[in-house]
Amino acid sequence: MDIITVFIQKAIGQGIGILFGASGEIITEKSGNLNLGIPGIMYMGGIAGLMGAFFYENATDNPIPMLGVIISLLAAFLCAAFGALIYSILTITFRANQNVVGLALTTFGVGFGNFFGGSISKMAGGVGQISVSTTASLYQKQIPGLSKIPVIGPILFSYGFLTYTAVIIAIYLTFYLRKTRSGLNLRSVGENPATADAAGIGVTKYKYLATVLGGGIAGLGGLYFVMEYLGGTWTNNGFGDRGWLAIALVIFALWDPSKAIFGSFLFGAFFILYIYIPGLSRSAQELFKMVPYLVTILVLILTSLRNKRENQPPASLGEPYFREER
Amino acid sequence: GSKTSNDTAKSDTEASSTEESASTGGTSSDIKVGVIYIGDENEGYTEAHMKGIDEMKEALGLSDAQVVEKTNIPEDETCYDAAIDLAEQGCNIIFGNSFGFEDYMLQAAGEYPEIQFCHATGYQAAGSGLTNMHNYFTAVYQSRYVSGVVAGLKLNEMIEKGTITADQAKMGYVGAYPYAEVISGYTSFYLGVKSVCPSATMEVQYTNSWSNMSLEKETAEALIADGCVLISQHADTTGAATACEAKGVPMVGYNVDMTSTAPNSALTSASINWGPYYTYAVKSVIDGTAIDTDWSKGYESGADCITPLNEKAVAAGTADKVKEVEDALKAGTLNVFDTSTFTINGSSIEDLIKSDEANFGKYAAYVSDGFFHESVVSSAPSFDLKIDGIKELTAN
Amino acid sequence: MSTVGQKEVKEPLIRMMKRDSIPARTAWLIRIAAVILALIVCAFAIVAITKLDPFQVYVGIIDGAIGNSRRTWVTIRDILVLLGIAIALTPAFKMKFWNIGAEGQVLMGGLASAALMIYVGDKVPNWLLLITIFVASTVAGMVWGLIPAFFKSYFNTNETLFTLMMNYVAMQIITYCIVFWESPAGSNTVGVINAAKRAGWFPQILGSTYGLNVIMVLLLTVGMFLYLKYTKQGYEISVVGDSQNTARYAAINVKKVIIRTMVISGGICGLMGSIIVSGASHTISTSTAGGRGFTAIIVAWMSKFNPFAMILVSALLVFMQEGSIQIASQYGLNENASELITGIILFFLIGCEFFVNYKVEFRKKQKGVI
Amino acid sequence: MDQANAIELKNITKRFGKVIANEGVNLTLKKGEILSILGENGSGKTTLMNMLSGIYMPDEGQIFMDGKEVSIHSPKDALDLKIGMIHQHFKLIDILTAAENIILGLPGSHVLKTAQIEEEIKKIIESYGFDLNPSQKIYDMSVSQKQTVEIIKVLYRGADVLILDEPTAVLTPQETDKLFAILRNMRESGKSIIIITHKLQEVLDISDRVAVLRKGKYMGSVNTQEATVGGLTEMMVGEKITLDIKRNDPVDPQLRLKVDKLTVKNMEGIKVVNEVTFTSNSGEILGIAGIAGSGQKELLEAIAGLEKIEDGKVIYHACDGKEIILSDLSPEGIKNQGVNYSFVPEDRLGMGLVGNMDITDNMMLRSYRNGKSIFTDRKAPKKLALDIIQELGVVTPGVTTPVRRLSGGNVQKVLVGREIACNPNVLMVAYPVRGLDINSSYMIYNLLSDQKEQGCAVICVIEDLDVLIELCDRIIVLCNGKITGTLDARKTTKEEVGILMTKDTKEGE
Ligand SMILES: Nc1ncnc2c1ncn2[C@@H]1O[C@H](COP(=O)(O)OP(=O)(O)OP(=O)(O)O)[C@@H](O)[C@H]1O
Ligand SMILES: Nc1ncnc2c1ncn2[C@@H]1O[C@H](COP(=O)(O)OP(=O)(O)OP(=O)(O)O)[C@@H](O)[C@H]1O
Ligand SMILES: [Mg+2]
Ligand SMILES: [Mg+2]
Repeated sequence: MDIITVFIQKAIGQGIGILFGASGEIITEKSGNLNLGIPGIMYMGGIAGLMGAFFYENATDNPIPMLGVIISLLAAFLCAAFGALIYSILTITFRANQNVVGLALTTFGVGFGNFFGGSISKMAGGVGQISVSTTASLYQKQIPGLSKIPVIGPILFSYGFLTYTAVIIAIYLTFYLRKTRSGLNLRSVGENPATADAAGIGVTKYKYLATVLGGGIAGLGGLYFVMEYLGGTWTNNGFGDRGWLAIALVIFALWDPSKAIFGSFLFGAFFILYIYIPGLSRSAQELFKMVPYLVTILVLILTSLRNKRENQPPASLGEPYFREER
Repeated sequence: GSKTSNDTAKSDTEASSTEESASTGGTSSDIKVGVIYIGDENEGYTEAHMKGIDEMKEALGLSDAQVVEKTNIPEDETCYDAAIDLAEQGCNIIFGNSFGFEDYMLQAAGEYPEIQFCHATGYQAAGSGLTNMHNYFTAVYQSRYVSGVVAGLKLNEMIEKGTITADQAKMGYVGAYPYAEVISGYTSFYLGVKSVCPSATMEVQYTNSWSNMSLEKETAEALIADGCVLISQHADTTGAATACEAKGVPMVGYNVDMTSTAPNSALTSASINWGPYYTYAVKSVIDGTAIDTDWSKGYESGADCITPLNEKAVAAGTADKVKEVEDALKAGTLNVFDTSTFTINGSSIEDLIKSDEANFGKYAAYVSDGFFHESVVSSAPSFDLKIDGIKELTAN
Repeated sequence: MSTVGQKEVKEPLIRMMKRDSIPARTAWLIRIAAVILALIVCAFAIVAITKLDPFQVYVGIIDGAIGNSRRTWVTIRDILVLLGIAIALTPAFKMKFWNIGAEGQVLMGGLASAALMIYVGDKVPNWLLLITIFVASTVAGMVWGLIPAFFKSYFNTNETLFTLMMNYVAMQIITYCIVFWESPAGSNTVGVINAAKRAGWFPQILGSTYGLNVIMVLLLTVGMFLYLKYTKQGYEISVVGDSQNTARYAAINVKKVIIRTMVISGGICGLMGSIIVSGASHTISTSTAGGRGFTAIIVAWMSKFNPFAMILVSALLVFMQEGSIQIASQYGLNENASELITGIILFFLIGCEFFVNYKVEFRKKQKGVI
Repeated sequence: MDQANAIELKNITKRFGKVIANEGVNLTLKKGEILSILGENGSGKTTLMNMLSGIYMPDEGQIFMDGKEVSIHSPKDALDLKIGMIHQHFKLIDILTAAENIILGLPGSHVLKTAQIEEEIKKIIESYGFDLNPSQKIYDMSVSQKQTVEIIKVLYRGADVLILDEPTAVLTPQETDKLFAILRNMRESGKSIIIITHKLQEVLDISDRVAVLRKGKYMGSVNTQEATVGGLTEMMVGEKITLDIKRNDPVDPQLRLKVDKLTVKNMEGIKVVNEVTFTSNSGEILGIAGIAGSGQKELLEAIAGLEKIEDGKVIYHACDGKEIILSDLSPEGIKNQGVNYSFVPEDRLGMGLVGNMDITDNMMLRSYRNGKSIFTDRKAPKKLALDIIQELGVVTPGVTTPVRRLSGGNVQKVLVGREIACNPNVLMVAYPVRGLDINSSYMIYNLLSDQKEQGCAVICVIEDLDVLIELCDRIIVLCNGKITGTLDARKTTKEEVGILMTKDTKEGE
């Protein structure tokens, strides 16, 4: 297979996890909540999905792939949503500082993932022994036929269903935010909760729903990584700092999920670029690994140079809302 | 200490249980052992050490309370703190399993001369002038060689079936760092392959990390895209196995059995069994005998092995051939770094040493009797030559 | 005619009101209660997950953190590092500049110290080397703070992400340098620098290896308190943090203040890098900052930017962390459990601030439905 | 009275910490009447209304609608009860269009049918004779356009009870007339309306009945026909006060400030201040007239160094005859030149004061640089804060209360008090009495007069033409950023100023 084709395919593969995180974070931020706990939440989603599939497959002799997928999807979504719920309770109801709660949640979530990852590793008989192959194979199942078409096949059709789900979610969220009534309400909550409140919008309800659902979606990113990308295993801190890049992608995409799609592919490409450039020395490779971060900085500077009103973060981002506060 | 060692170490468990009967009645009940790990049981390299410690505990009949383990210790002052803390807890012998611990352990060893400090993968004990500082490793190049044989047979099978031609027998190797340990490892693997499949070549790509699943996977995928038909690795995760399973490319792992990750692709893994050393070192303290400053044993002591062959994936007849090679290694009739089996830029190493071209003179101490004496001068691997047939993709 | 009045008249179950002020004692009681509650919840979690006796686990934590004088010193040393970074972040946060780049600023400071130790090593007397190290690491941190501040003040570039990305850039620079500094080749380890001559190491002061660390960080703490509360620059920081328009109106040069403050913030972070490298680890790696740049953000915020409260908060966090190393080794409990426990305690502590700031009333009486 | 009560408040009390904003208030609103609520700043008008609109909940007391007790826990409850409120500070979302703001929070189809919605809104716009483009973004709108959106928002929802909190504070007289016409229209269609305003003339103009609050307590109500300005003020303040503006002839006026062909462009590149030339003298009040948004704000901010100057000069003539060109300087530069001038900007909390700081710290905004020490001096500002609280009668729970918590009028007193305390040579004030009660307004007018008498050159932007003519010595009139006339305040008339304010200036271009 053409090496460029492989590169594009792998770039997309790297990007999808980030895309889930970014989509989840965008609707969270649209409600005015800056959830820096997303990196932790993604770990929670990943490990819960893996555990769900693991316990299911171990409990039956003939696991049904579909059931494994459903169980792990639910487990990942719910566990991640639970993480976001903790965040919501603390920031929305208890009006705690969002940055602190977010960072604490990230610490908690990563610890949560690694702790339980270790536990099931042990149960499975040691490192690298976790196997949920039945479930994972369905996650990794490519579109039959289409994926065999040369060039187009590998680039467009060689992914598991979560990849397409990520893209569909992103596109739908853009539609939701731009064209629907409740999307409008959500945006207004993030822009100016006092105004939204005075207009009869349930600010608290919207904030909770957006944050919890956003957390759930982000959690699918962890699940994607564990299932489709890694084929159903766990390694400590395996997801790395992708959660942070997901948050970076939000700004990169100017709070538009559909823009995040290509942004995520671009991030993915920069991530692995150095492997595909022949003849780099080790030190040069290390410099190349800076590229995703330098590019992000560059984009930040460029977008700030043309400061458009529509490109700004939700105006109330990061601030708690208390109706009686003056 | 109820954990049993895994199947791969079975032969060894038997060996040490005989030792155990010899040591009963000793002073093993007053001894306390401290261990400092870079990772924890969720990380393959440390897990292998933990298994070795468990094996030692069982062999010598130590109670849980007699072994204090510290996990996830980074390679900085925390390691020194941990070593001192273990010393103050009354440990008689302290192990550290990561290369970067060495300086801190040396520091602690200087302060606690009556306590034995044993450091895996290091090289400074001999030169430190401290009698209580020791280095240890195993002759892992042997298991890599054996795993190479398994890979070579697989290549042969592929050539026979016509999947590839003989000159397409290019392998990919996911390495961590361009470090002697890695270079020695991939060279012995390659020599193993070549011993059965002479046309094989190999490409090495480094990840610059000991353990990064995603990077290892991406690197393996790039190698496969580059035309490699078989993958092996010297990095700690199952990332490469994941990539190979998805692409249907056979692979040879490291440390742990990778068949659960790659049931159709993993052939076997080169593996180390640390049990014999831990048993030896702790028993030496109990017996009051000296510990080797540099310890490196291999197949003959059960310190090296390969994980069970994956019958679904290996070529027919592999088991027999493996047995033959293993026996030869145990008997000492087979030398992995036989200088007649490889060349460097077309010349033999002996010739290069004689011409003292490009500082080859320094290898004179290692080369004699027709082979390179790996892990003899010091326990850590020292073979860092780039031999013909292997191409490092990362430039120097 | 409208159809009002069909609704039932009902008092809500809970009502929240902002408190005007609360006696300091009550506030502390609330916080202590939160910690106790958190420990109880953790105890349940411990029993559920590990079946260990939670009480013994807590004893283990205390033993691990302050069980003997060495452990105590290690705990103090680590508290100081966390405290110092939190102190460094405070002026930036007070200015509402979301500096989450402390990690990178610390790393760059550490890198500067390591470089000097390696290259200048035994060429100059130790006191001179140390002073050079302090200056160089401060400058390195300053540069790392200055870059995002420059773009923030001139182009209003989003600093949260900018500083976050700078962390990774710093890490890559370090891995890059390690390729040249590592020994032996390919090992990716710099090892203890100047182990024999101890050039560039902090000297023993007040009978302790970490005496200088204590002095420096406590000076920084008190200094920062005075700086923010009583100096003209501190006042400018508050004004800029509250409203940039007002600051401009008050003839404050906003750009200058942003840059100056971030230079101070980054500079102190850099200095903390030298305290870590020269004063403790004597080596450099990407984990030199070890996530403390992020933890310090929690510390700074939870303390509401009060440098003295930061001492308490960082002490609590480090105490839990050191303690958990002990319980991990004592009970074979996976060390990540400590992150779970710390997380739970943090959640409770963060949550309890609500009860400090707000009054919650439950429905007093059922009112009649008319 | 045979009218039924639309709303009845019984014994309403609301506290904020130590502050009692409302205490045992009993108030009724009859069906189909326009009730005006009057009270000094901080007397609790907004708070009371916010309890009707669901922003706050009363601590004690009951609310009845059409005779039935209701409980309003949230704005949504209020909207369900068909109570609509236009808040003192607009509740609009800047980045959305008018139409989007109007339908915000309303039920309807999941997918927005924007075209259809805008059509419906256009119908309302036409039927009431507004002037608005439903697809325009709020941030592109003038204040009065924003107000229009707020009103349409209420109309679109079909409110029976309409509450307007100081709707006219930012409107021109013409706009106010238009608004009142609409309100009368609504009254005819049976709606009940509460309007809060500090302008007594408007109260007499529009309302049927006036209710008065004083220090959170209800003082009773009078029918508008029976009310007089004097009577209402006395009811509000609790004592008889005189509402006179003193104006002496300028003593020894000297040139202080010369503005020469000053031009300022806004973000879109339009000249908002266009070649403006005038002078300001010591001992004289110079008034600036013009309809809202004619460049007054930009003009003053440009002089203060807060707005980028495109072209032209601002020259300061110091008492010792030295000339300093200010137009190239930043506020910091102006300060460093030793120019002693004060500025009360339009945006009080966003520019003049730090909302989260207390009064003392806000005093320091001007004086914190004093002295050579790197440390600030807090003693003098604290004394100043206490003096201002005392002399200007600032209603605050204490010196340590953040100014954000104070009511609008009190915020303004703090700001003006501080600016005057510097003994400036030039004092610029923008809309100094916006949102202030009548008593406070006159206090401010007289403070300006005092400054003038002390030899200060005062420049002020005031909307109320009656006041402008009564207070100032000279008046310049701005229209579309250009000066359309300079008048002697003692000789001119309201009509003359009014004509200049709308004089077409396009011809010269
Ligand atoms: N992922 C993120 N998405 C959006 N904003 C983020 C994110 N992470 C951090 N932020 C930051 O959160 C901060 C809070 O934003 P806020 O609305 O207060 O405006 P501001 O950036 O302070 O800018 P200004 O000074 O121009 O008002 C911003 O500084 C923004 O940069
Ligand atoms: N959310 C709040 N928190 C604390 N205090 C408040 C709050 N809202 C109002 N107050 C206080 O309650 C009192 C009444 O304020 P309110 O805004 O109702 O006055 P007002 O009559 O509307 O004044 P103005 O004419 O200036 O608008 C003031 O002392 C004010 O400081
Ligand atoms: Mg902002
Ligand atoms: Mg009001």
